[in-house]
Amino acid sequence: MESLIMILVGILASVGTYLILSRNIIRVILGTAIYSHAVHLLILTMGGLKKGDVPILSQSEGPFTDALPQALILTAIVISFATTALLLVLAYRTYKTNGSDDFHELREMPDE
Amino acid sequence: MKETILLLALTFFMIAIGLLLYRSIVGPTMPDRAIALDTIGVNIISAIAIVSIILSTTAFLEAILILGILAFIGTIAFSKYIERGVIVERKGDS
Amino acid sequence: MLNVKEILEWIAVLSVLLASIISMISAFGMIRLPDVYTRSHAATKSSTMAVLACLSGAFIYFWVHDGYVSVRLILGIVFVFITAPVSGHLVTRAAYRARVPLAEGSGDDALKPVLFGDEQTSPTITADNVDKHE
Amino acid sequence: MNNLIVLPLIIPIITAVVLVFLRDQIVLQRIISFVTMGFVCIVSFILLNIVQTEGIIRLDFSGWMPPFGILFVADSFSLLLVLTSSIVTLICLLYAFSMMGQRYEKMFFYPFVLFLVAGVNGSFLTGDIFNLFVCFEVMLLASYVLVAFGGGKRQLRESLKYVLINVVASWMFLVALAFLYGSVKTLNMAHIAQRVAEVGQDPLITTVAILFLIVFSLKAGLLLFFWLPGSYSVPPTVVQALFAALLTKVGIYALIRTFTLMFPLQQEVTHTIIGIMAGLTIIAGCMGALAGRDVYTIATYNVIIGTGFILIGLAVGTESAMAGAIYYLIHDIVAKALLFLLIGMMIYLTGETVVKKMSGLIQIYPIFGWIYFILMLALAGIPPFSGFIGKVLIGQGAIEAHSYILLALGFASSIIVLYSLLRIFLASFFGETTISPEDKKPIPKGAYTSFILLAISIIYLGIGAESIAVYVKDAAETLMNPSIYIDAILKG
Amino acid sequence: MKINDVILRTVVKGVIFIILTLGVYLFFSGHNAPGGGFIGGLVLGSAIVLLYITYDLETVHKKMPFDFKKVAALGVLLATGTAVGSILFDAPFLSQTDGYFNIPILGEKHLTTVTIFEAGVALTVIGTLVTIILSIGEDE
Amino acid sequence: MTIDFAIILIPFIMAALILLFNKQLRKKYLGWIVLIIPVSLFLILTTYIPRIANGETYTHTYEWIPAFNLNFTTYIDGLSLILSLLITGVGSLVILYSIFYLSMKESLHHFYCYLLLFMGAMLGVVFSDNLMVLYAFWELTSVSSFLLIAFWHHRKASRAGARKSMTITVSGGVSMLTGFLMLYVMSGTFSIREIIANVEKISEHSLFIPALILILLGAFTKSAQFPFHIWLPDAMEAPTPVSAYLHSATMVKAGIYLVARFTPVFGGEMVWFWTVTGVGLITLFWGSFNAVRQTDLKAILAFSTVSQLGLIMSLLGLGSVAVHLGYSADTVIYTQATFAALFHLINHSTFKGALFMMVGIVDHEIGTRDIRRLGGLMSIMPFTFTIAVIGSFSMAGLPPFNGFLSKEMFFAATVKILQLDVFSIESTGILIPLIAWVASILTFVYCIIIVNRTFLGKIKPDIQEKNPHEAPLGMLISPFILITLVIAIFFFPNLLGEYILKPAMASVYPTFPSAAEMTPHISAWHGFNIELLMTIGVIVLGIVLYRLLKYWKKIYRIFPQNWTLNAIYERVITTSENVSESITNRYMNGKLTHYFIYIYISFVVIVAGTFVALDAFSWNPRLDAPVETYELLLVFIMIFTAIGLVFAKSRITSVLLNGVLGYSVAFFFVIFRAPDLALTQLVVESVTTALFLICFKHLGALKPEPSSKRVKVSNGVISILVGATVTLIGLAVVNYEKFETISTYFENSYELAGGKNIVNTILGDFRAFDTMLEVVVLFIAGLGVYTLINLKAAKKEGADIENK
Repeated sequence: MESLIMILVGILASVGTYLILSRNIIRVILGTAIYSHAVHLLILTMGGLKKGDVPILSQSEGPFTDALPQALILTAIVISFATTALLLVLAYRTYKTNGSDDFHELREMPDE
Repeated sequence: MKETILLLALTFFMIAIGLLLYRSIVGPTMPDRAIALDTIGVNIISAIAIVSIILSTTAFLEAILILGILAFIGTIAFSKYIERGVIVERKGDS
Repeated sequence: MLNVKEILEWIAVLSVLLASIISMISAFGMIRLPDVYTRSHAATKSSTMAVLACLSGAFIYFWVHDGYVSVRLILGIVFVFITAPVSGHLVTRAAYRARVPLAEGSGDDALKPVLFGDEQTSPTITADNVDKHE
Repeated sequence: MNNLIVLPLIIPIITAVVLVFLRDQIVLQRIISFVTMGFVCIVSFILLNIVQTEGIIRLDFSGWMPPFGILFVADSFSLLLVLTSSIVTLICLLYAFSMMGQRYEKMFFYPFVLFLVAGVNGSFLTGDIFNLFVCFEVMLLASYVLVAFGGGKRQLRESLKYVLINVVASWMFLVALAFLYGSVKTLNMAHIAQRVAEVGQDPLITTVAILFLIVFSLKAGLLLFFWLPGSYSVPPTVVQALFAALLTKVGIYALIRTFTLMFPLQQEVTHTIIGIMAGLTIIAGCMGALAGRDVYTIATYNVIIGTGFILIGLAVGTESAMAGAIYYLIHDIVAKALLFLLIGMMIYLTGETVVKKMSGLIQIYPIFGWIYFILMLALAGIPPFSGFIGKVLIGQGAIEAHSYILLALGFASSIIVLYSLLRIFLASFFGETTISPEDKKPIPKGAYTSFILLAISIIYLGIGAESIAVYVKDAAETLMNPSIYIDAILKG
Repeated sequence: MKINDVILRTVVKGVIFIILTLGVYLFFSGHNAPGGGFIGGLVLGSAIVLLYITYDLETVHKKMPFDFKKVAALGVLLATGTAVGSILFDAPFLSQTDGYFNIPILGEKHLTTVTIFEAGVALTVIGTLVTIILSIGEDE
Repeated sequence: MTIDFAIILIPFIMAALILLFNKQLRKKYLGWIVLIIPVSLFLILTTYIPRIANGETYTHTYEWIPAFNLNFTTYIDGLSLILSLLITGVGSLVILYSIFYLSMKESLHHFYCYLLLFMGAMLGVVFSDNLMVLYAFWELTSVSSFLLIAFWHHRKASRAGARKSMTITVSGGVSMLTGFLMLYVMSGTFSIREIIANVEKISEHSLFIPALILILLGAFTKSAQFPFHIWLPDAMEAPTPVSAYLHSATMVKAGIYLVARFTPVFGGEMVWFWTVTGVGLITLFWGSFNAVRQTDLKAILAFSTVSQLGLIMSLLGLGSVAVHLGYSADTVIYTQATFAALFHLINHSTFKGALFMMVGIVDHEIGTRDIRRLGGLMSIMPFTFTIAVIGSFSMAGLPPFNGFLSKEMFFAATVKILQLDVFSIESTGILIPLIAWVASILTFVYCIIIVNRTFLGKIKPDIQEKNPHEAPLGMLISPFILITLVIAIFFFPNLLGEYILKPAMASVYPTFPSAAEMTPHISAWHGFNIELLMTIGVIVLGIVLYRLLKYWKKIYRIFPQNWTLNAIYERVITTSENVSESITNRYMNGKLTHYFIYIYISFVVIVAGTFVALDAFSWNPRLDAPVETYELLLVFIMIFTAIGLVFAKSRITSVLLNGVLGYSVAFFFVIFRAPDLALTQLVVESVTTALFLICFKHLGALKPEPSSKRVKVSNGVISILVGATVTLIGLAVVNYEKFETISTYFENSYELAGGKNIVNTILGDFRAFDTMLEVVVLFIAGLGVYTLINLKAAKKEGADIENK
C-alpha cells in the first residue's frame, strides 16, 4: 500500500508540476491545489498506513495508527486552504486589473 | 464471507464512481456535471458507510452527514450558478 | 447456526450489496441515457435508493454488531431523503433555464413557449458551447 | 519555563487583532502598534540578557515536555535576530506613519505588519520543525497581502509570481517535513538532532537535509532568488524595507539553524553544496547589481549578494565564520531596511526610478545624502561601519577553512556592492540638481527620524561592535556546539 | 424575470437546523470523537453560506448584522486569550485546565478551557469563511 | 587619553565641529581656525623627534573590539613619525594655501571637513599597530579622498575621477584586507610588531606568499603603481590644494609606508624583491614616459608623481635584499636603498608640493593649465617662476636641490645591487640601473617642459588680454616654505638623516643591531663615480631629447588609442556591465514559467543528485500493508483524474476534477483511519472548489497552451523528474525504520489531556500552539482577501503620499 501511495504521490506531483509550468493562471493554481493533495497523502503515508486502529481511544484498545501526521495534515490543510483562498483572489484581481491570465502576456504588458 | 461481500460492494461503488467521473469530465453540459458530482457524493457516502462497517468504527459517521450536507449545498450552488451566473446574489427579491 | 443477530447482519450486508448494485446501474444510466433530464432520473432516483439501502444496512449492522444505535446515521438518512429530490429538481430546472436541449424524440416541449416566449430563432445552447458560454 | 519567550510572537498577534477593531482610529492604531513593537524590543532585550546568565531557556507550551509538545527556545542567536528585527520594524513604523497614507492605513496595514513580525519572531524562536513551517506561513500570508498592498497593475503581477513561488516553496517544505518525520519520527529540532547524530546522518537523512536546503534557499534567496527582484520592487516602501530586512533573513536563519543543529554531520556534502550555491548567488547578484539601471534593480540584487555573503559564513563553518555570519546578518537587517527606505524616498522625491534621471539630491537634502553615503560604505563593509566586522570574521573563517574561492568571491562582491551603490550616489546625489525649487518636497519628519535612527544603528553596530560581541560569541559557540542546544532541550 | 425559489427556501429552513445542530455537535464532541472547533466552525460557516446562497446578501445581512471580519477577530482573540490567560496563572503559555463544575440545572459538568480555545477557533473559521465568500460576492 | 591617541582623534573632532557649527562660523575665518589643528599637531609631533631619535617608541592600546582582537593600538616609531610630520606639515601649508586659493563661494566647510577627515585618517594609518585598525583608516583615506576629488561634484569629470580612484583604491584595500587576514590566521595576532617579532614562525606557511602579494596589491593601488596608476591622473580633477596634499605628500605615500612597514615581514622573499623593485621601475619609467606627452600641467605633475612613486617603491624593493641577506658588515650597505627611499619620500613631498601649488597659482591667475596656451609667464610672475624652477630642478635631480641627493643615492643603489648574486639578479639585474637611468632622462625632459613651456617664450595673446599678475602673497607663502626646505635639505641633509631617517631605518630593519650604521653620511659631493656619470648623462641626453622632442614624439602614436590602460579599464567596466546586463536579462526575463523551471531543475539536480550520489535508495515492498481492489480502483481513479486535468479544456471541468481529487483524498483518509482528516478534507475541498468556481468565473476561458511541442515535452520531462524524485525518496523513507515514533506518547491522551480523540488532543493540547497559529493564518487570509478586493489602485488624484 505504501509503495502504491508513494507512486500516486509521485504522479500527482508530476501532474502538479506540469500544470505549474504552464502559462495560464488557472492551470498554475490548479497545480498548487494538486500539490497539496499530494503532500497530504505523503505525510499520512509517513506515519505508516493501516498499521492500527482509528486513533480514538473510545473506539478501540489499540494499537492505534500514528496520530501525529494526522494532526500535522489538519494544520496543513487549513493553511493550504487559507493560502489558496488568498491566491485565488489575488489571481482574480490581477486578471481584473491586467486583463490577461497568461503569464507570458502579463510580463509584456506596459506598466500602469 | 461478509467481509468479501462488503469489499465487493465497495468495488462496485468504486466502479460506479469511476463511471460517474467519466460523465462529469465529459459533460457535455454543466447540469450533467452537477448531477454526476452530486451522485458521486452520494456514492462516496455509501462507500464511507461500508468502510465504517469493515473497520467496525463509528468514527466516520459524521463524515457521512457532512458529505450529505456538502453535496446538497454544492448542488444548490451549482444549479444557481448555472441558472443565474452568480452564486451569492447581492440583492434581489426573486 | 444462524441466530437472529447473524441473520440481521447478513441482511445488512446484503442490503449494502444491493445498494452497490443499484448504484452501478444508476451509474450506467448516467453514461447511457441521452440527455441531462433523463440522466437526472437515473441519478436522483436510483442513487438515492442506493444510499438509503446502504445507510440502512450500515445502521442495522452497527445496531446488531455493536449494539450501537447511531443517531447520526438516521439523521443522515433523513437528510439525504429530504435533500436529494430538491437538488435534483434544482439542477434540472437550472438546466432547462440554461436552455440545455432535450434529447431527440422527447416529444413536445410545452413549457418552452411559456418560459422563453416565441423566440424560435433564438440560438439554442448546444451541448458543445455551454462551457464557452460561461 | 519562561513565559517571556512567547511574548515577541503573541503580543504582535493580539495587538494586530485588536487593531482590526480600531479600524478607523488611525492615530490610535499608530500609537498602539508603535508601543507594541517597543515592548517587543524591550522584552527581547531582557531575554537576551537572561540567556547570557542562565544559558539557553525554553518554554514548553502547555507544559508538555519536549520532544512531545511544541516549545520555544531562546538562545543568543535567535534572540539577537528577534531584537534586531523588532528594532528595525519599530523604526520602519516611524517611516510608515508619515509616508503610508490614510487609505492604506485603514486597510489594516498595521495589523498585517504586526502579523509579519509575529511570524518572523516565531520562526526565530521555535524549537519545533513543524511549528517553524507554521510560523513561516504566518509570515508568508502576511507578506502575500503586503506585497500586493496597493493593487497597481505591475504590483499585482509581481505579487502573483511571488505568491506562487512561495506556495511551491511551502509545498517543498511540507514534502521535506514529511520525509523528515518519516525517517526520524520526531519533530522537535533538538530531538531530531539527537536522533540524526545517533545514526551518524546516513545518506537518506542527508538527502532530506538537502531538500531542506532547497526549501530554505528559496526563502532566503540563495541561488533560487528569481522571485526576489520583481517582488521586492513593487510594494510600498515600508513593506519593501521590511521584506528586505526580515524575509530573506528568516530563510538564512533557518538554513543556519538547520545545518548547524540538525544536520551538521555530513559537511563535506551539505556545506559544499551550500558553498557552491552561495558562490553562484554572489556571482549572479553581482551581475544583476552591475546590470542595474534603476535603483530597485541595484538594491534588490544587493539583497541577493548579502544573502550569498552570509551563507559563505555557514558554508565555511568555522566558529569565527559563524560569528561573522551572525554579525553580518544583524548588519544586513538594519542596512537593507535603510537602503530600501532611502531608495523609496528618492523615488518619492524625484518620481523616477532610473539612476541617471535623478541628480543632485544632496544639494537639497544634505542629511539624506550623507546617510546614503554612510549606508553605502557600511554595505561595502568599509570600517568602521556595521558591515566591517562581519566581513572580517567571515573572511578569517574562510581562510582558516581554506575556502579561498569563496573568500575571493565574497570580498570581490563587496567591491561590486560599492561600485553599484556608488553609481547611484554619484549620479543621483551628486551633480547639478534637477529639482526646481517649486517642486521641492520636504522629507517628512517621521521619515527623517527613521533614517537617522537606522544610520545611528549602523554606526553603532560598527564602532560599538564590542557591545554585542559577547552575545555574538555566545551565539556562535552555541551554533558550533549543537550539544549545548540539545542538552538544554532534552535534559531537564 | 423572477425565478421561483419556494421549494429551495422551504427545504433550507428545515435543513439549516440539521446543519447547525450537526455543527454544534461536532464542535462539542471534538475532544472524544471526530470533530472539534475547526470542523464545527466550517459546518456552521457553511450553514451561513447556504443562507447566503438561498437568499441574498441584503436579506441575510438584515437578519445577521455582523461584521464577519470582527467575528473572526473575536475568534482569534478568544483563542490567543485562553493561551495568554495561562501566563497570568504563572503556568506555561497555552496551558489548559479542566475540572468538574457543579452548574445549576445542568448538574456536574466536565469543563475545560480547551473548549474556549476551540470556540475561538470555530469563530475564526466562521468569520473568515463568510468574509471570504462575501468579499468576493460583493465585488461582482 | 594620551597624546598619540589625541593626535589621531583631534582632526575628526574638528571635522565634526565644523559641520555642527557651520552656520555660526564666518566663512572668512574658517580656514584660519582649521589651520590651527595641523600646525599644533605638527608642533606636538616635533617634540617627539629627539625622543624617537634616541630609539624610543611609544605604544598605547585602547580596547575597541577585544572580543575579536581588534584593538586600537597606536605605535609611534621613526617610520610613522616621518609620515606624520609630512602629513601635518604639508597639511598646514596646504590649508594655508587653500585659504587664499578657494573662493568664498565654495562650500568651504565641506572642504575643510573632508580635508580634516583625510588628515585624521592618514595619521591613523601611520600610527596604527593593529592591522584591522590600519585597514580601517586606510579605507577612510580612500573615502575621504573620494570626497575631496569629487569636491566639485557638479563636474562630470570630477565624479568620474572620484569614482575611479575610489573603485581602484578600495579594491586594493580589500585585497590588502585579505592579506592581513591571512597574516592573522598564520600568526594569531593583528599587531604588526608581534608579527614582525614572530616572522620566522610564519614565513614557511603556505599562505605567506599569497598574503605578501595581496598586501602588495593594496600598497600598489594606493601608491598608484603600474598598472593601477590610472586613477591618479583622473584624480587631478580635484581642487589643486587637494592634489598638492593627497598626491604629493600623503595618500600616495600610504602605499610606500605600507611597503616599508612590511619589509621586515616579507623582505626576505624573492617575490617581494622582484615585485616591488620591478613594479617600481616599470612605474618609474611609464610615469615619466607618459608625463612627457601631457599638455596639461597638472597631468604632467600627475604622471611625474606616478613616476617618482615608482622610484621610491623600487628603492624599497632594492633595500629589502638586506633583510634577505641578514645582518653582517657587508650587507649593511644594501640598506642604503631604503635610506634613499625614505629620504626621497621627504624630498618628493617638498618639491612636488611646491610644484602643485605653483600650478595652482598659474591656474588661478591665468585660468588655464594647458601648456600649449601658456608661455612667457616669467616676467609676469617672477616668484611663481622661482618656485617652478627650483621644484622642477630638484625633481630632475640637479644640484643644489635635495632631489639631486636622493637621485644620486638611487643610482648608487641600482648599481650596487648588481654585485649581488641572490634572487638571480646576475641574469637580469642589469636592467635595473638601465631603466632607472632612462626614466631619469625622461624625468629631466618633462621638468624642462614644465619650466620652459610655462614661463619662457612669448606670452600668448589671449592671456595677455586678461591682464595677468602675480599671485597674492598668501598663496606664495606655502610654496616658498617648501622651496626653502628643498634648498635647506640640500645643504643640511645629515640633520634630517640623523634625527628623522635613522630611527626610521631602525624600524624597517628591526633585526639589524645598529641604526647608526645604516645611516650614511650624505654629502653633495661624493667623488667622481658612476652615479655622477649617470647624472651627467641624464642632463646631456635630456637636453638633447628635449630639443628633438617634436621628432620622437611620434612614438606615442604607436600605442593605439583604445589599448591604453585607461581605455582597457573603461572597456572592462562597460563590458562587464553590458555582459552582466545581457546575462541577467536573459534568465531574469519575468516569465514565471522559466523561474519555476530553474527551481525545479535545481530541485531535481541537487536533491536527486545527492540522493543518487550517496546511494540512499532502498525499497522493501514486503513491509507494505496489503492493497485491496477498491483501493487500487481509487488510485486509478485519482491517476486518471489527475491526467485528465492536464488535458482538460474548460475551467469548470478542471475545477471539478480537482474537486474529485480532493474527495478521493478524503476517501483515502477514511481508508487510512483518519476521521478528523476526512471530515476536514471534505468540507475544505468543497469550500475550495466553490472558491475556485467563483474566482475562475472571472478569469478568462481556459485556452489551450500556446507552447510549442518542444516546450511541452521538456516541461513534461521536468515534471516526471520531480515526481520521480519525490517517489523515490518517499519509498526510501517509508522503509527507513530506525526510530520509534514519538506519537506513542500521545496515546495516553486521556490521562494526559483528558481527551479520547488523539488527533484532537494533539491539536487542542499537545500541539495547540500550531492550532493557534493556524487560526491566525486563516484570519490573515480572510482579512487579506478583504483587503485585496477593497484596496484598489489609487486613481490619479489619489491622496496617498506614496503614489506608485
